[in-house]
Amino acid sequence: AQLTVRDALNSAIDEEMERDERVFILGEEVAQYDGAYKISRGLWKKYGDKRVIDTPITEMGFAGIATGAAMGGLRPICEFMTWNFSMQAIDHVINSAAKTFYMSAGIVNVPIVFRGPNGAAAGVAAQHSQCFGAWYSHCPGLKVVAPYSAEDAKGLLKAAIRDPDPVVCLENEIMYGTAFDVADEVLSKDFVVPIGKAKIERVGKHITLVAFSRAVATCLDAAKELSAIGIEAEVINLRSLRPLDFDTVMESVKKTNHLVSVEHGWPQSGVGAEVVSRMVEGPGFYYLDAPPVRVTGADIPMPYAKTLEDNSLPQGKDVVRVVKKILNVQ
Amino acid sequence: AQLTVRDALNSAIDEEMERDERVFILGEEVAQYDGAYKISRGLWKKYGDKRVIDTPITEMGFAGIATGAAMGGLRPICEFMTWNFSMQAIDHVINSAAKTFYMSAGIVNVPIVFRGPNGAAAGVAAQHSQCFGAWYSHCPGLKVVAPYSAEDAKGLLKAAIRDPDPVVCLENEIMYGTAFDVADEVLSKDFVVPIGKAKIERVGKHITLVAFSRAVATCLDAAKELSAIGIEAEVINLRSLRPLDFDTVMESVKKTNHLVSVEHGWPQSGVGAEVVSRMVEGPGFYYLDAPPVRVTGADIPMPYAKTLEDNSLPQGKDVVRVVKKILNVQ
Amino acid sequence: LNTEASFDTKPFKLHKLEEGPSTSVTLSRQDALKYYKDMQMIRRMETAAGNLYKEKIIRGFCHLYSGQEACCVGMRASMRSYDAVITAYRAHGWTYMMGVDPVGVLAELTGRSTGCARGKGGSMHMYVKNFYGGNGIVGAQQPLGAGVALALKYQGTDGVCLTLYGDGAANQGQLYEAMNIAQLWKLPVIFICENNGYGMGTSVDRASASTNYYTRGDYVPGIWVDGMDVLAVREATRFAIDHCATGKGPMVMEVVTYRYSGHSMSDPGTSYRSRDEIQEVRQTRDPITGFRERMLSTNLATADELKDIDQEVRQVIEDAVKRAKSDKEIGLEELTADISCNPIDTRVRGVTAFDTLSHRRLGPAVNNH
Amino acid sequence: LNTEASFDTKPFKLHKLEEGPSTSVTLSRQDALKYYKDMQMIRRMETAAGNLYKEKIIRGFCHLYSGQEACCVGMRASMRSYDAVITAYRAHGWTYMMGVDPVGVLAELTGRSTGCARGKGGSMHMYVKNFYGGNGIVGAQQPLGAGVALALKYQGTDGVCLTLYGDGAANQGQLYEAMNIAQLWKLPVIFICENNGYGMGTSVDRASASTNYYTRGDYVPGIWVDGMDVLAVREATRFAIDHCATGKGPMVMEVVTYRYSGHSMSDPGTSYRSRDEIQEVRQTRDPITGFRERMLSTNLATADELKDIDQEVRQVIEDAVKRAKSDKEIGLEELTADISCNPIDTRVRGVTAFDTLSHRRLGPAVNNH
Ligand SMILES: Cc1ncc(C[n+]2csc(CCOP(=O)(O)OP(=O)(O)O)c2C)c(N)n1
Ligand SMILES: Cc1ncc(C[n+]2csc(CCOP(=O)(O)OP(=O)(O)O)c2C)c(N)n1
Ligand SMILES: [Mg+2]
Ligand SMILES: [Mg+2]
Repeated sequence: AQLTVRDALNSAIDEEMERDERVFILGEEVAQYDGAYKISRGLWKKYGDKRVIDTPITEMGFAGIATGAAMGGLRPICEFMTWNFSMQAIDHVINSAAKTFYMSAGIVNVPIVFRGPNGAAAGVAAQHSQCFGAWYSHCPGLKVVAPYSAEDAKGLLKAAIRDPDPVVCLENEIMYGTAFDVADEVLSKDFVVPIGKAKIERVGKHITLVAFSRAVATCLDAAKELSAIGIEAEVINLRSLRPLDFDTVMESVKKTNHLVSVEHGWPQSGVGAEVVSRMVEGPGFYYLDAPPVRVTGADIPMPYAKTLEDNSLPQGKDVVRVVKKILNVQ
Repeated sequence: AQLTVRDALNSAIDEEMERDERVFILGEEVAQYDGAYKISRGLWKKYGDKRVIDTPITEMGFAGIATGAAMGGLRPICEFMTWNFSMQAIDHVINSAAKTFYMSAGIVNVPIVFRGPNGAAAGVAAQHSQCFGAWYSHCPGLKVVAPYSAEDAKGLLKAAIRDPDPVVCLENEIMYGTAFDVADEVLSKDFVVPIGKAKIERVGKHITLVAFSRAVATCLDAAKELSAIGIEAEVINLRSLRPLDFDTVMESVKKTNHLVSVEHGWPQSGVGAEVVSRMVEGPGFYYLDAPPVRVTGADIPMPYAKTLEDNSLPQGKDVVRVVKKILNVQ
Repeated sequence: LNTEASFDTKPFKLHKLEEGPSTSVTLSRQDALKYYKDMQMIRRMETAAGNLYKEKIIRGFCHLYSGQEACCVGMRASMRSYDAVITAYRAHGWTYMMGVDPVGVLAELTGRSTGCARGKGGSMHMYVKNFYGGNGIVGAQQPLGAGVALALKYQGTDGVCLTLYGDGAANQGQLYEAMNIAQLWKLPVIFICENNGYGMGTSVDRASASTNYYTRGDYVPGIWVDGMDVLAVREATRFAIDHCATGKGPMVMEVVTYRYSGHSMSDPGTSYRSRDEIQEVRQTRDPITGFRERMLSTNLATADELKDIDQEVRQVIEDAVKRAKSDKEIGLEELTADISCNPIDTRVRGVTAFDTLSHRRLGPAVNNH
Repeated sequence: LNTEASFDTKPFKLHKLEEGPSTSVTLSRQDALKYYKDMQMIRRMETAAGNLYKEKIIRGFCHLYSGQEACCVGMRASMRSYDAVITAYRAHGWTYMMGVDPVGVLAELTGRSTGCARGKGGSMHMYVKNFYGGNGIVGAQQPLGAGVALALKYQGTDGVCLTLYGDGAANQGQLYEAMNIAQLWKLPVIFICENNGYGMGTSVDRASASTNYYTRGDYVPGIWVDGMDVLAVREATRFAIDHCATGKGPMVMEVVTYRYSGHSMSDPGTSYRSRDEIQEVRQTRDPITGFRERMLSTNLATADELKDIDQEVRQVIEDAVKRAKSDKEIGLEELTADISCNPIDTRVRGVTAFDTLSHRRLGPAVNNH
């Protein structure tokens, strides 16, 4: 069957709301407007005011309320219209949600999902294009997932909603409309993708490409192009940034002996920095036949103009260029 | 002469306020109370209400006001009582201060300094012990400095205040009372430490230790201990996290062929991840005779109990242990 | 033709104020012609922007100001040359009123080098002297504006900063933080709520426990203004500027208006309100039509004169559209221009470890001295 | 001895309320003895904490509640078993009132395994059934409390969440965001401002443009209460709980009180206020002394009985102090316990790349079912 990321997310929420009375969703425009990006389409009609709740444009207030509701025994899904606006509420994500279980010595767990589109959309400029992958995955106490495909989106969001800890779900606006072929089991109400496990999207033997979210597509584009010149890239979709499944990466590099990480966020202390560091910190260092390389968003705020925007984010060709260089291929 | 970090920061602010009428300081308890940690001691008496301003406990409000004042032509120093509370205001640091110059195509530069103690103090538990080095240095448009010594503190803060861009100054509460021997020039009103240049605190040839802020002390402790067994560690004080002076690190590793990064913040996508990644991404990979290793805070929220707290942060002995392991020394 | 005429505005509502602006106002022919032209210019510019968006030449967000023209035109009429403004992302009208010509606005929207931010900012991020943007973050401009006011006061001027936000943004906590500080420090800032009835798809009563936005400053005096009447807005603004400029501290001003278009171009704007509602406002409260009628009925202008203005405006916008379509985007060398005013390390990392770009300094950097 | 007596409280001030609680209250002997004992217990516990701090056995921050005892004791007296509480870092008194014994509090302060958070939270982070902390971030508890209230309502109970914050925290924007939402959604939350005159070294009038905290909810009804009178607090709380529990939405309660100690132990607390001021409050408004006198003058208890209670309290605290000093800290294996309720990957990175610790699950995880 074909499933768009949007429908995958929508059905994940719908199914989990059906399954567990404690689950509800709140955020700006999630109810009567069906969601700014239509992720919650139809849910207000189905579940009504009690469980699908429009909030004022006050992220700190409603994220705090959602977190309090989780402390009080509910299972909120807190939608940020985009993750950019989570900066207004980040203290609640970190200090109220992520740290409370530890501070309370295991008394108060906070089962909440914060979700929304992350990173650059198209033509929305610097304040609306930030990737929060590195920031959130930096923090213990949080789990961070970043779906790429419809399968990921459905399975990871469902796992996140069922999880008793705070989970950050970083989606991508540009992928919402993308349709994926999915196996029938993905459509089942029981389908869940385990948090903390990476997925090999493409098997290869010459080089390992590690990515999350839309950058997985960038890698698959590159892999296709590389394949045409005889280079078989293994593409790993991290799926979760915390816990980060490095075992899968390590196994792959043991085979390929080459590593490139790809992300759309900024380079410095980004997710790629973590991937590269884990690779080289221990025995992994010796598996590498060439330097591991990061492909990232350019180290600039996002410009609006189209050609500039295009050149701010890595594309398949950039990955191809890097791979050729590493493998010393013309 | 001897100078504490506290006095160094205090005189930096004092001298710059004297030098430039547009410089003023605002924050919680900075005026009549002389600062929660007494960094602004005496300034209110000297400069009065106009230039040393107590704010309500509303970080988003006063950080936004400070940023607006910088847009309007002033040179604010915005004190966060600790950086932990900057999460309430982080949207202004990033979206209002860091991105505006780029978004405006170079029209509105935002000359502001955000400063305060960062990272763990003693016995203040999870919500009050976070290191923001990785988060802030992730973001283009910001400059991020992290003084270790009194010399750093004075020179970097003065440079930050004179800089026409937004600068984040990450201090360390535990170091405030530490006195350092300083050269006479440090006491001069003209003394400035250039942002973006690392300092070699100790010359060595067997291994390079890279750190910032209080972790520099951790490295110097370790270096002393290592020296006793014949290992000469080169200790690099990064001083600035953005721009990060990797040239100095690279030069050192060319000589030592071994790299350890040390920080008190969390490991994942931390500052050490960046240091390690830059090391291995290019030709630097081949200069290394052993895996580069990160020493960091443990991957947990900070516990209160003393023995746990002690074991959450890296100490000299941890660095020694890692160095021995890397150098294959018993 | 008369050189002057008098009108009555709707009564102002007052909060914590003994006296408000006078409701009988005088309008000179010259001013009238200017206001009319400015409002028409904004209206046409927004229509053009909407069309460019539909042609996919403008991308991303594009928030039109149509229906709200009397707000910025009326306020600008009472501002002094050194007063400042900051607003939200619905910024095209204000950018024009603060001195950027329609090419500067429309070319910014199309991302071209002649845009007032060289195409780097887009719809939400435009700046010019005394105009601090354009801000994409709902509510962020509220303390920023108070900060600009602080600077004006600190520098010894009697300048005032007009700080605009929507009815949706009026619930943001930072507004209350900024108002508290502004009142304590007597900052010359007018907190102006442009109440257009909706924040995206949410009507005011669903977002705000009190929709009397002019009273929501509590201890800050407030005034309610008919935002569809350019003269009422002008008078109220003069009154508020006078209040702030004379050291009495901040003021809140609620300007009741309406947006004709959807929230942004992707919002048809008809799921949460009826077409009838929009029609009704257009027919009974439109700021331009109403003003036009007043001018004609009091002989401040002839219908022909106004037609000439319309024609002139149309021409200006048409030419601007052409430029906005045909001008070039800035070159890739500007990808790494003006990240920092004082860049220190001019090597900027591109999308791979092997791409080192160079930082350039191009813009005027108004605070670099 | 009387089994009951009647008193008059200071008049309540009301905001947007037709009627308030009655100012004439009845007090049973049994309740009186309980309130007295609880207030004394908190007072002594805080004194003990202060001493332990001076002995350097308590580290970091330590915010004492001495002077404010009538607040939590009075409120607790009107709470039902299923009502919830959340407060700021000045949490010792509340922790005790919600069911943690003095060992649990003091051993938490000394970081020992018998502490109510096993020594992992310290002064600011204590939790027990229906008590959601203890929060180190000024203002963060305001929306959290509204969220707990949402949960109570959602679950179909008529429970109420008491959400406490200081006069300094009363300026936090998130309070206004939370109040707006609470009013719109009719959440059963009492926003309680414990006005003790200062936020650290800043007196209320320097931090708040309006110090009428009970009116600062604007559209939210409010009530002003003498926070040094446990009976006034009890009555007002009963009134507020009734309001919230019957679906009328939130309420604001300002409880005027005083803190005797400095803000935290490192603050002598005498640079921003005079010793005279503190003395004066101790002598004329002390919540315990005042209550004691009332009990004696109305024959609700004899002086001997109260002395016995004092003695008993002293003993309990002395024993608790011993435990708090002699108990052990948890072992290092708990460094990585309870980071996550469902840890997934149980390998936790220690301070170096070579230290992999194991995650353990120990706590009850009240929301894991
Ligand atoms: C902090 C933040 N939250 C959410 C958004 C998304 N958003 C942009 S505009 C808007 C509606 C604002 O409504 P209002 O303040 O009434 O202004 P109007 O659009 O009516 O001019 C929303 C929710 C944002 N840009 N920033
Ligand atoms: C967001 C935040 N900013 C600043 C602080 C530092 N701080 C802790 S308590 C306090 C004073 C709070 O005063 P008030 O709300 O009146 O409560 P009180 O201490 O009087 O009980 C401050 C500034 C903090 N913990 N959190
Ligand atoms: Mg609106
Ligand atoms: Mg207080």
